[in-house]
Amino acid sequence: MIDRRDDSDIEIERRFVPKAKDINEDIAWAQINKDVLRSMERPRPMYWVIFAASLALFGFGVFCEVYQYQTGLGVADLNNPQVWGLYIATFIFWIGMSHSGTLLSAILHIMHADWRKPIYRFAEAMTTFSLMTAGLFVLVHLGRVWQFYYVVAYPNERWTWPNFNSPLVWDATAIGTYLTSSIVFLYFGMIPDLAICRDTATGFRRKFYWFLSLGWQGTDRQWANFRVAYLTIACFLIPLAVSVHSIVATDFAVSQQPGWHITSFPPYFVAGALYSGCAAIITLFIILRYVFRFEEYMTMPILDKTCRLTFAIAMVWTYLNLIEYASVWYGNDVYAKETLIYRATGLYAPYWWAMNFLGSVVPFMLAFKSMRNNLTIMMVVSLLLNMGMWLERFMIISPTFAHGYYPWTWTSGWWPSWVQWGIVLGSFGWFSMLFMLFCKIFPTVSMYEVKEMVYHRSEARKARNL
Amino acid sequence: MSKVHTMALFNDFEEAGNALQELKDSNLAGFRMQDVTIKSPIEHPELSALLGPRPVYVQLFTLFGAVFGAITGFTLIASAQANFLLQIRGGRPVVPIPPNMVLTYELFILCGVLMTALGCFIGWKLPGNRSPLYNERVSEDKIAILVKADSAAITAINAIFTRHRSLEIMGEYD
Amino acid sequence: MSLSNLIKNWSSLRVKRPYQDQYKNADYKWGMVIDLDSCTGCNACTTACYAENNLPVVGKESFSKGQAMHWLRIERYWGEGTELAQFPDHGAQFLPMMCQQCESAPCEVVCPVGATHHTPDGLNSQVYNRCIGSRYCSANCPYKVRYFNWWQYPERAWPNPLEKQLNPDVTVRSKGVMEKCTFCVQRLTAAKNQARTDGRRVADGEVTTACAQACPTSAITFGNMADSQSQVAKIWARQQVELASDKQDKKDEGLRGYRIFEELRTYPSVLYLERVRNSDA
Amino acid sequence: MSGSNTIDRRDFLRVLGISGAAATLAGCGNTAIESGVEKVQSYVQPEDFVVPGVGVYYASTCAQCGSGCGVMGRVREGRILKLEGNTHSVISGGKICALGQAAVQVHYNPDRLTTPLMREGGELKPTTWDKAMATLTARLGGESTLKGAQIAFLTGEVSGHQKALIGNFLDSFNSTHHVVYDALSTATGQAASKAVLGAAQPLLQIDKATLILSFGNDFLGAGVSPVHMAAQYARFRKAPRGTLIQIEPRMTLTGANADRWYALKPGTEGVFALGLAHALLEHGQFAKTVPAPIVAALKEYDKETVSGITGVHADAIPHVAGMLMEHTPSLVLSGPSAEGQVNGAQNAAAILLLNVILGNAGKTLQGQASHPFPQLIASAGSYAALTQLNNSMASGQCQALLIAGSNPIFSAPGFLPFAKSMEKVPFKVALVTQVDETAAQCDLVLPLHSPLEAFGSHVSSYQPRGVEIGIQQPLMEGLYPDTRAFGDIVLDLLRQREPKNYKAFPDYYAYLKLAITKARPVFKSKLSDDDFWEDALRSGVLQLDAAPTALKTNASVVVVSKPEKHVIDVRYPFYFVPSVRADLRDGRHANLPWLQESPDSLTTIVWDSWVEIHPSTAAEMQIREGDILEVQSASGSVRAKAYLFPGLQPDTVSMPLGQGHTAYGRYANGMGVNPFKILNPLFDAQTGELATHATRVVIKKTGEHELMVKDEGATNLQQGRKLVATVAADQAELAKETSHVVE
Amino acid sequence: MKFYINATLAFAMLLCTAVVLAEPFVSGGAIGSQTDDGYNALGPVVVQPIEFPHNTHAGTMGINCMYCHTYARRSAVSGIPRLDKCMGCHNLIESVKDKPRIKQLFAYWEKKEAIPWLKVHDLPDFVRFNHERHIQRFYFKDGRPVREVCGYCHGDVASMTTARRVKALSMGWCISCHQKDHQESATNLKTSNGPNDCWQCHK
Repeated sequence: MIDRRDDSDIEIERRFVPKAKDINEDIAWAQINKDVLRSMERPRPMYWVIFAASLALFGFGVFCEVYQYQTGLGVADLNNPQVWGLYIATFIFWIGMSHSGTLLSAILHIMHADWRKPIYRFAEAMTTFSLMTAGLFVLVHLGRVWQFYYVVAYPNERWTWPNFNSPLVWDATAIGTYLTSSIVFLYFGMIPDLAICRDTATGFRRKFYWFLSLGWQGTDRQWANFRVAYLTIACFLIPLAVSVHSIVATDFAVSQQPGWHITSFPPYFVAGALYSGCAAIITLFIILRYVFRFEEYMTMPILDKTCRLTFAIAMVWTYLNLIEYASVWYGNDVYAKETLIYRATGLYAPYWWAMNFLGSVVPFMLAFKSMRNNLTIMMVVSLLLNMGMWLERFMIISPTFAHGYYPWTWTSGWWPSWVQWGIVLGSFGWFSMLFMLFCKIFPTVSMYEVKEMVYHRSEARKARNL
Repeated sequence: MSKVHTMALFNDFEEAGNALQELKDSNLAGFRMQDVTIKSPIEHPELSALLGPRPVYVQLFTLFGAVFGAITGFTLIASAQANFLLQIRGGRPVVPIPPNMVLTYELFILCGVLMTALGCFIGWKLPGNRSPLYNERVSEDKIAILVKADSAAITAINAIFTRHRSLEIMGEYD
Repeated sequence: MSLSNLIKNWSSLRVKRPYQDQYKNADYKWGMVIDLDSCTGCNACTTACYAENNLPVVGKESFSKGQAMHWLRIERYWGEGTELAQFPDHGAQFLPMMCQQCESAPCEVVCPVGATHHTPDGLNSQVYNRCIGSRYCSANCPYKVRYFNWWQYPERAWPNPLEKQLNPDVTVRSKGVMEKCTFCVQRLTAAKNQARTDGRRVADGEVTTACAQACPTSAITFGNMADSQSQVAKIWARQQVELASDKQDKKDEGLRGYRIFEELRTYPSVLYLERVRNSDA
Repeated sequence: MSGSNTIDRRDFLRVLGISGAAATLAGCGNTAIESGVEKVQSYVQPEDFVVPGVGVYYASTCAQCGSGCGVMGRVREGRILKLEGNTHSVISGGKICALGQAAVQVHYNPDRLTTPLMREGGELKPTTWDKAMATLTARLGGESTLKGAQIAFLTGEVSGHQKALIGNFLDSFNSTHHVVYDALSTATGQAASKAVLGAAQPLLQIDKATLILSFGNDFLGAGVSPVHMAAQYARFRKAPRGTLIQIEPRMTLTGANADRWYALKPGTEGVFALGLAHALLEHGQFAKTVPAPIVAALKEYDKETVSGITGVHADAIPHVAGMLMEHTPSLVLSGPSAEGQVNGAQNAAAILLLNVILGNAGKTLQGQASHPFPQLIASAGSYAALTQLNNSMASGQCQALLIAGSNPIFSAPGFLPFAKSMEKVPFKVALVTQVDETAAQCDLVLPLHSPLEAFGSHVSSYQPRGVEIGIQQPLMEGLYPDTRAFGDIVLDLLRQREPKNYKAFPDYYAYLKLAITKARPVFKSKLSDDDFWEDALRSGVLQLDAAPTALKTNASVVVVSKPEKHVIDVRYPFYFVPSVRADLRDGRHANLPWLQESPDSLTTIVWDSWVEIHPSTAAEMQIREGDILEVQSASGSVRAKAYLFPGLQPDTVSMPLGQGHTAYGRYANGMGVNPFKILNPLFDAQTGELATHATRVVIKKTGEHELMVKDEGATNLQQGRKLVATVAADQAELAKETSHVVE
Repeated sequence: MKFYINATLAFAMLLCTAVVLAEPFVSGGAIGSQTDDGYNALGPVVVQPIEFPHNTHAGTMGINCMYCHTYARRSAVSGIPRLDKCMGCHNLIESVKDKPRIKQLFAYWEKKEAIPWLKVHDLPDFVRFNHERHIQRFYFKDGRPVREVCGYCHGDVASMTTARRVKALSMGWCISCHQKDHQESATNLKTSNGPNDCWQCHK
C-alpha cells in the first residue's frame, strides 16, 4: 500500500512539481496516528503556559461579569447613546471569527481543495467555540440576564411570545442553528478519528471514546452514508454561515441609526467575518504547529495557501469597505455621510484610520512569499489583522452611537470602563481555554483525512509517473 | 444452516480488491456478496463498487427535514403572531413576511441538518449494531474484509483470503 | 385554533400601519401638541415628570457619565446650523423632548421580547417586567428618549423617607430595565376606567399629563385625537398635519405645525409648533 | 363633619394615618405573589371621601418662594405625593413651577431635622423638646427682661399671620427688630420704581403690552411671581403677538426667550436707556412727558457716545427706539443686572423713565389694588437691614437672635463678618426644617414642620389681580413626632409673655382660624364662620376683587449725569455677574435633589457651579470647557469649571448663585462654590443696597481640567436638523390658530 | 430497505404528532389556562391580628361582600372595612361582646388604632388590578350574584374564617378569563372579552 520510492522518483517529481509539497505523501499511516495521538498526550510546555494564561483571563472576566451582574450595567460606564459599547462589538467579532471553520471545511470540501484536510478540524473547533463565546456576549450585555429566557419561543403560562420581527430573535435563532449545526458537523467529521482514539486509548478514556465513536468500524456502508451526510451538512452549512452573519448585519442594517442603515452591510459583514476567521486560523495554525509539534502536517505550503486565501478575502473586504464609504459618500443621506466624516475626523479618528490601515494595508504583507514563509512575521501580521477586524466592529458601534440623528446626544468623549475591558479579555480567555482543552481531548488534525490526502496524492503521483 | 463470520486483514488495497473480485466470481454456495463488508481506515469507492449497489437514503431524510422545517417553521411563527395578544408593532403588519422568511430559512436549515445526521445514524443502524469481528489495525492502515457465510463456505473463503496474502484471518469459533 | 385563525384573518393580519383614519372608529388615540413659541425652558415640566413618574435622581457622578434618567428633557440650542454665532441675537431655542409615541416606532420592531408594543390607544408602551434590557430599542430610537436603569436605583435614589413620595400607581423600576415617557399612562388608565364605569368616553380636558398640567405657559396640550372635538385634534387639523403621513401636504400658508424627523417615517404623535421670532426686532 | 363625631382637620389627619402603607421599592423584579407579607391599608374612621387607592386633592399655598401660588396636594393613603397648581388661585392659575413641585422634597428630605438641637460644650447635640422649650422660655419667656434692640428676629421673606405673629412677639419685648434679609432683594429697583412710578411694585400687564423692553429683568425665571408672569407671557405671545427685547450683560431665561437680545456692559443700562430716551424725545409727541432740563441733559446721549459706553452697536439705539414708537402700549422693565450697581437706582430710574415717556403707566403698568390687611403683606428684605443687624450684634447690643427662613452666613457677601458678629450674641435660636450654615452656628435649633404639615397664610407682595390670601394647610400628618409648627412655637412664647391675650389659643391653628374668620366681613361672605373657614381651606385662597390703582409718575427725579465710561482696573479686567438660577435662587433650595438634577435652563449643567465665559474670550485665553478657573476679586476667590457661553458680554464672566453649601445636607454639601463670598463691598449710591453686579474679577487658569456635568452633548447647535424650527412673526398666522391657552 | 422506510415513516409520524401537540400552545398557552374551578388547593395560611370569621359574616349572616369591602365598587382596591364600620354593628350586638375576638376589636377602637391586617391577595408591584371595573361590569351591569363575582378570584370566602388565596392570580390565569367571550349583559347577547393591552394591567 505504502509505496517506497527510490531517489529517481523524487528526482522526477522535483522536475515536474517544483513547488514544495503540502504534505509528505510518504509518511506512514501508522505514523500519522502516532503523531496526532501523541499531541493529545504530551504537548510542549507552552501548552500549559497558554492554558494557564487563558484560565486567568477567563477568571478575571467572570469576576467582572459577576460584579456587573450584582451592581448593574452602570459599572460598564455605558450611557444613553452608547448603550452597547464593547459588548456588541466583540460579539460581532466572535461571530465573524466563527466563519473560518465553515469556509475551510465546508466550502473547500465542496471545492475538493484537499490541502484543507490537516487544518480544517481546528478551524471547525474554532467555529464552535467562537460561537459559544459570541453567545456569551448576548447574555453579558443584557440588563436582566436572569430573564433571558423571555427571548426563547416556548409556549408559556403568560401567553407571550418573543417578537419575531426583532433582528435579535433572528440572531438568537441563527446562532442557535449555527451552533447546533457546527457542533453536529464537527462531531460528525470526527467520528472516524474518535474510533482511532478508541482503538488506542486505555482506561476511562477508552470508554469515553468508545461512547463517542458510536461503534464506528469503517465499514463500507458507514463510509458511504458518512460521505453523503457529511457533504449534505457541508452544503447546508455554507448558506447557514452566510445567513448568520448577514443576520448579524441586519441588527444594524435594519435599524434607524445613520451609518448602519446600509444595504451593503450583509455582504460586508460576511467578508469581514471570513477575513477575521482566516487571520485567526493563521494565528492558531502557528501556535498549534509549535505547541503540538505538527510541523509534519501543518506545513509551510499549507500556511502559504491559507495566507493567499486570506489575502484574497482581505481584498474582497477592502473592496466592500470602500463600496460602503463610496455609497455613503455619493448617496443623498446627509446623516450617514456626516457619520462617515465623523468617523474619519472625530473622536474616534485614530481608531478608524488604524482599522483601515490594519484591514487593508497590512494584508499586503501576505502578498509576498518571503513574508509568508516567515512564521514570526505571519504571527504578528495575523494578530494585526485580527486587531484591525476587532476595530472594524468597534468602529461600527461606538462612533455611530456617538454621532446619531440626534445632535443633543452626541457624545464628546466616551471610553469603556475596566469592567467592559475585563469581560472582553475574559472572552478571549474563555475561548482559548475551551480551544486548548479541545486540542488536548480531541485529535486536532483529522487523521483519516490526512490519510486520504496522502493516499490520493500518492495515487496521483503514481498515475503521473506511469 | 448457521451463518458465521470471518474476517481477513490486508496490508495492500490491491490485494484486498483482488480477493473481493475472486469472492464475487467464486459463486460459493452459502455465500452472498451482500454479506461482505469492507472495513477500512479511509473510504475506498473502487472497492465498494465491487460489492454491488448499496443505496444510501440519507438524502431522503434531508429532504423531509428541510421541507418539514420550512413549513412548520413558517406556520408556527405566523400562527404565534396571529394569536399573540399584542399584535400591533412598529407600524408593521401582524404577520410580516420578510422577518418570518428569515426564521423559516433558519429552521429549514436546522431541521435539514438534524435530519441528515439522524438519517445517517439510521443508515449506520447506530448505535448498537456493531459487527462481531473487528481488528484495531483497521483504524491504522489495514483493510479488512468481513464475510458472513454458511459455515460450510468459510474454509473456501479463507482460502481465497490466504491466497491474496492476507495478514491475518479472524473468525467466530463457536 | 390558531391555524384557522391565521387563514381566516389573513388579510387583516397583513394590514400595514399607520394608515389614514386608522383611529377613526377607535375610542382613543392620545396625542400632544407643544407650542415652542410658548415654551420658555423653565423646567417645570421636567420636575413634574420626576414627581409623577418616580424618576430616580441619579446623582452627579452618574449624570456626568450620561446616565441621566429624565423622561422629558429640555434641550437648549444656540442655532440651527453648524456654526456658533457671536451672540444668540434671537435667544436660545428650547425643545422639550420626550418619547414621541411614534405610530411606526423603530423601538417596537426591534425589541426581542415585545416589551415595547403599540397599545390600541396609539401609545408606545414599555412593560418593565417583560424587559430584559437588551437596549436595542434605545439604539434604534432616533430621538434617544429611552432611558436605561444602569443601577439599582430603588436602593440609592430614595433614602428614607423620600420613598414615601413615590407614586403608587407607577412601578419603581429596578436595574437592567428600559424606561421612557408613557404619556402618564397611569392617569390615562384611571380616567378610562372611570369613563367606562360611567359608560362614556373620556372627555377632553378630563385627563392630562403631568408636564402639560404643570406648564406655566400652557405650551403643552394633551388629549384624545380620536375625538375630533378635542383641543389636540383641532390643532392637528388646523395645522394640517396628518398622523399617517410622512410628507405633509399643507394647503394654507403660515402654519407652524411640524413633527421632528418626520422623514424617518416614524409618524410621531407629538406635534411641535414652530417657535416664532420677530425678525424685525 | 356632623354631630358628635366632629373632629377637626388635624385629628382627621391623625386618624387617617399612614398605617402600614409602606411605599413600594421592590421594583419590577419581584414576580412572586406572596401572601401575608405586606400590611394592607386600613382606616379607623376616615372621612367619607377618603377611598383607598384614590388620590384626594387638598388646597394649600406654596411656601417655596414669596409668590404665594395656590397649590393642590395629591394625598393618597395619608401620604402627600405631588403638588399641582390650584386653579382657584389667581397667582398660580392652576400651574406650578419646578420649585413648587420640589416642595415635597423639603417635606420628605432625608436630611430633615427631626429633634431639637442644643449647644452643649461647643457642639450641637440632640435634645428633647421639654429641655429645648425650657431653655427658650428661660431666655425669652415671661421672665425675660430683654428689651428693644436686645432681641432681633431675622427672617427671610415672610408674610401672612406668621409675619403678624412675629410682630406681636417682638412687640412684647418693645422691639421692632424684625429683620428681613433676602440675598436677592430688589430693594434698589423698588426704591427707583417708587420714585419714578409712584409704586415700589407696580402691576405689570405683560399680556397687554405689544412690546416689552427688559433690562435684565428675568420675569420668566427668578423674578417675582414667575408662574403668573409666565402665564401672562404666554398670552402676550398669542396673536397679536408681542415682541420681547432684552438687554443685559448675561442672558437670563427671559433673555433666552427674547425676539432680540442685546449684550451690554454691566452697569451701563442706564446710559443705554437714556440713549433711547434721547432718541425718543427727538420726536415731538414725547417732548412734553419729561421736564425740559432732562431733555436738555439728554442731548449728550447721542447714539455714538452711548454705543461707546455700553458696547452695543450704535444702530441698535435708533432701532430699538423705533420699535418702541411703533408698538404701543409697551412695557419697559429694569432688572437685577441694572439695579445691582453702584449707580443702580439711577439706572433703574433711567429705564423706568422710558415708561413715562412712552405713556405706559395706566396701560401696561398700574398700581396694585389696595390691600385690606397691609400688615400681612410680605415685607421686602434688604441688605441694609442685615448690615444694621450685623452692627447691632457686633456692638454687643443684640442679646437674643431668632432666625427662621434666612441663611445669611451662606448668602451674605464674604466681606460682611456676619458669623463673627453672631458669635457675640449670647443666645441664638434657629427655627428650621433642615440645619443650614447659619443654624449650625446657633445655640438652639428647633425642628419645624415642613410647609406641607403646618397651617399658615401667605400674602404675596405682588398681587396680580385683586387681593389674594393663600391659606396653607397640612396635607398630611407630621412625618416626625418631634417637629413643631413655626406658629406654634412663637405662639407658645407669646402665651407666656402675654397670657391674657393669647391664653385663648391652644395652638396656631386656633389662632389662624380665628384670624381668618374675623376677616369674613371684609370678604363679604354670607357663610357662617365655620363654613367660611371650611370654604377657605377647600379653595385654598381668600380672594377679593379690587381694581388696580392709578400710578403717579414723576419723571423729574431722574438724574441725568454726564455720560462717562467705566474706568477699568487692569488688575480686575472682567465684570462679574452673579446669575440667579430660577430653581436654586439664593441657595435655599440646593438641598432638593430634583432641583439639583434639573439642568440649568441655559447651560444644562447639574449638581455644580461653573464660570461662564464668552467663546471669543475663551478662545483668546485658550480656555476650554471644563478647565478649572480661579475667579478672583478684591474680596476673595473661588474655583470652578469654565463653561463657554455665548449669551454673555465678552468682557464679563458669570457664575450662578446657590451652590457651595457646607452644612445643608447630602444633596447640597460640596456641590460647587459660593460666589456670594467674592462680592466686593460696593453699594448703590442712593439706597445703600449691595451692588451685587458691580464686582470686578480676574480669571486665572489653574491648569486643571474636569469633565463638565451637563445634559448637553458634544454640540449645542441643531446641526441642520429641523428640531426647533423658527418662523418669522410675519410668516406665521397666529390669529388663525386654535387657541389653547387656558384662560 | 424496509427498515429505512419504516424508520422514516415512524419519524414522520412522530413529527406530525409533535406538530399537533404544539398547535394548542401556539394558539395560546394551554398550560396556563385554568378554568373557573381549576385551582382549588387552599393557599398559604395568613396569621391575621384578629382571626376574622368570614364564614359567620358572609356565610351564616349572608352579608353582601360589598357591605364591608365597600371600596370595591369605586376604587381599584377593595379596601379593608374601616374600624368604625365594625363598631357600627358590634356596638349594638351585646351577645358576643365578651368573645375574645370582639374584645380585641374594642381594644383597637379604644386606642383609635388601625388593625394591622395582612394582605392575602397581594399582586406583584408592577400589576394594577382594578376591582371597580370588575364589580361594575359583572355585578352591576351583568347582575350576577355577588358571591359569584367576588368568588371568581377570591374563592368561596363564605366557607373560610380568615381569607386564603385559592386562585393562582397569575398572568395566565388572568388572561384565560380576559380571552373569554363574556356576554355583555343579562339581556344583551353581544359578547366581548377583557382588554389584552399590556398597559391595562402592567404599570
